[in-house]
Amino acid sequence: MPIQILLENFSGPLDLLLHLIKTNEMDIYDIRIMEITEQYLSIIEQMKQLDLDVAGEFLLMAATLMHIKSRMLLPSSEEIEEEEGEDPRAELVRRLLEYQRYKEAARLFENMPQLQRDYFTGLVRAADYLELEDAADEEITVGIYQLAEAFHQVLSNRPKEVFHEVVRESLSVAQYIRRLSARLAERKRMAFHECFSPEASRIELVVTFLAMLELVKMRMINIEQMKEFSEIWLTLVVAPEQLDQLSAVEDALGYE
Amino acid sequence: MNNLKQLVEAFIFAADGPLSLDRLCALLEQPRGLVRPVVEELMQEYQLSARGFRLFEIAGGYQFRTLPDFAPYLRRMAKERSVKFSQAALETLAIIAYRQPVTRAEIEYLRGVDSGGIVKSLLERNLLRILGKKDVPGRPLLYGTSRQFLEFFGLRDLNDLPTLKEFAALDPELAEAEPLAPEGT
Amino acid sequence: MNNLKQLVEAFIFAADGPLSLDRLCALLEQPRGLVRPVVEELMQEYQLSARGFRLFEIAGGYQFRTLPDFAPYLRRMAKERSVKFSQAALETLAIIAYRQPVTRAEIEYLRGVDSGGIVKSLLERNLLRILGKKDVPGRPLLYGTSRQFLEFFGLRDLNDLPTLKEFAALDPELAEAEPLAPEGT
Repeated sequence: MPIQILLENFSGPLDLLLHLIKTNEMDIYDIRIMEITEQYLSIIEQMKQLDLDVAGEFLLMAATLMHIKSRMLLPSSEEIEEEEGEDPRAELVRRLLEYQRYKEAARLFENMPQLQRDYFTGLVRAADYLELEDAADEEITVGIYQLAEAFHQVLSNRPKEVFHEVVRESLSVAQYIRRLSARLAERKRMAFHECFSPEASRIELVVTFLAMLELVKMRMINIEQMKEFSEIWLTLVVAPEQLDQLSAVEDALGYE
Repeated sequence: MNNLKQLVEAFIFAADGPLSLDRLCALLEQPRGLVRPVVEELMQEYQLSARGFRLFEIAGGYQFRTLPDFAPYLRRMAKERSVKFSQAALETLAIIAYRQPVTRAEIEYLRGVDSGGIVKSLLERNLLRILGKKDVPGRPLLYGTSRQFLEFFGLRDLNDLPTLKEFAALDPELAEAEPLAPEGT
Repeated sequence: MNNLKQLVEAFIFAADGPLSLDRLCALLEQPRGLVRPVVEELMQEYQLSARGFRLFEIAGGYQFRTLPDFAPYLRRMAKERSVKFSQAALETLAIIAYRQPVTRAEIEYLRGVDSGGIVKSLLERNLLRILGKKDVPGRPLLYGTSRQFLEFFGLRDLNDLPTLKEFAALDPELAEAEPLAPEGT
């Protein structure tokens, strides 16, 4: 019997399972796991045949069901019973019951009277006529989320020239070239990601990267990668003593 | 003392949200013992008289609101359509309301699906707040409901939430994690 | 007909400004001849009873307002409404919270506008404190957040401030946002 079901009508795999249990008139504490698994899989299969996206969560549940099924098929020798103790379905049942509870709560919430839908209240009425100085300035109720969000906004609206300015002021590329080449002289070979300290600010990251490029340009280091997306390695290609020449070229870099 | 009742009524009326008894006392410079009976008398008066709005006790304070019975008419006037919650949003809100403080991972375990986007939009609507971080590796954020959540649903406090049907938990561990009386406000 | 009076009262109460008779009639789908006497009856009722607010005819419409006698008290409440923030104040506070210790110049650099007035008002609200002076020419003051700031936001300490990464993780679109943790403590 073909079951006409659209996954998007379900808020998740637990919702779908509950639906199947209900339509099959099963006892939630004693799910007929073979039947349910079969139906669940056929729904997923149908979706795939219709070329519809099946969210990963639904596939994960399919795997869980098959796993439970396989455990149910094991001969139930008493030893195993004692060892494993729990019915293989127990965790799923628990999750279903718990989920069912919140699904029910969601329905209650939907029906609870809501502000601006069932209750109305005149908003900020005093400001209308008490001639408040700041009535025009729209104010917001804040929590930590709003605070963090505001900081995020500031950062994304940050003036573009920030890099140049700070680079010139406090972090010289020349300085980073020296630092990077000194570390390379010590280690001969370094992974790309090791060059960037995890605490570095975005500006430091940019300057470190610029320093790296300068070293490549001066043919002091070599950059190699074995295959796409694998680690990039930096190798010093000159004798460490030659690094002393660096200070001579520094002025020519134009970073100051 | 009739004047005090009028003033209490004016304050509650003009406030931009539920006005708590403490705040009311501070504004009036009067003790609770004097103010509380006045508020209660007012509530009773509104309850008994057939007015278009009533005095409700909400989110730890007092506020005038229209009766839900009139909502179908009043909705005609509302400029913005109230946003309807999706099933997923209501489920998430319910889990957070009953289980707070709760982490995103816990919500997702209970729902069986990724819930990050929904949590974010509930945070943006001010219905949630961050209660701190959980003392487990990674220190994930703990979510709970906000005062606006109470205002939105017209609840006095979290104890006003409808009681959920109990179920026989199979796992004693889970049963222990059940203190459904949510903490704080 | 009592129901109509309640409904008229509810409409006027819930409107966000004076409600004209025409609009009221349209909303109620009732003729002026029926609605006008009801409004007048309501006005009379409020006039006669000693309430904290009354129904006034204003700017071609009807509106509930508190009695002018109460204005001095109500202004007191309006002044205290300052648990809320303007966007500018919030931005400034956020910069200080995440970047402390920070100078005024650094705040202004990030915001791109003068922030002296806002810093001053945040100081007055006890949300900030001065941490010392920066060792640079001019020795500008260094600002940080205060204990009251933590209390206000319900944080145990500054480590409780969520990192931006945690919010970015809620929203796949933001996942690439800068993972900026609060610097120092």
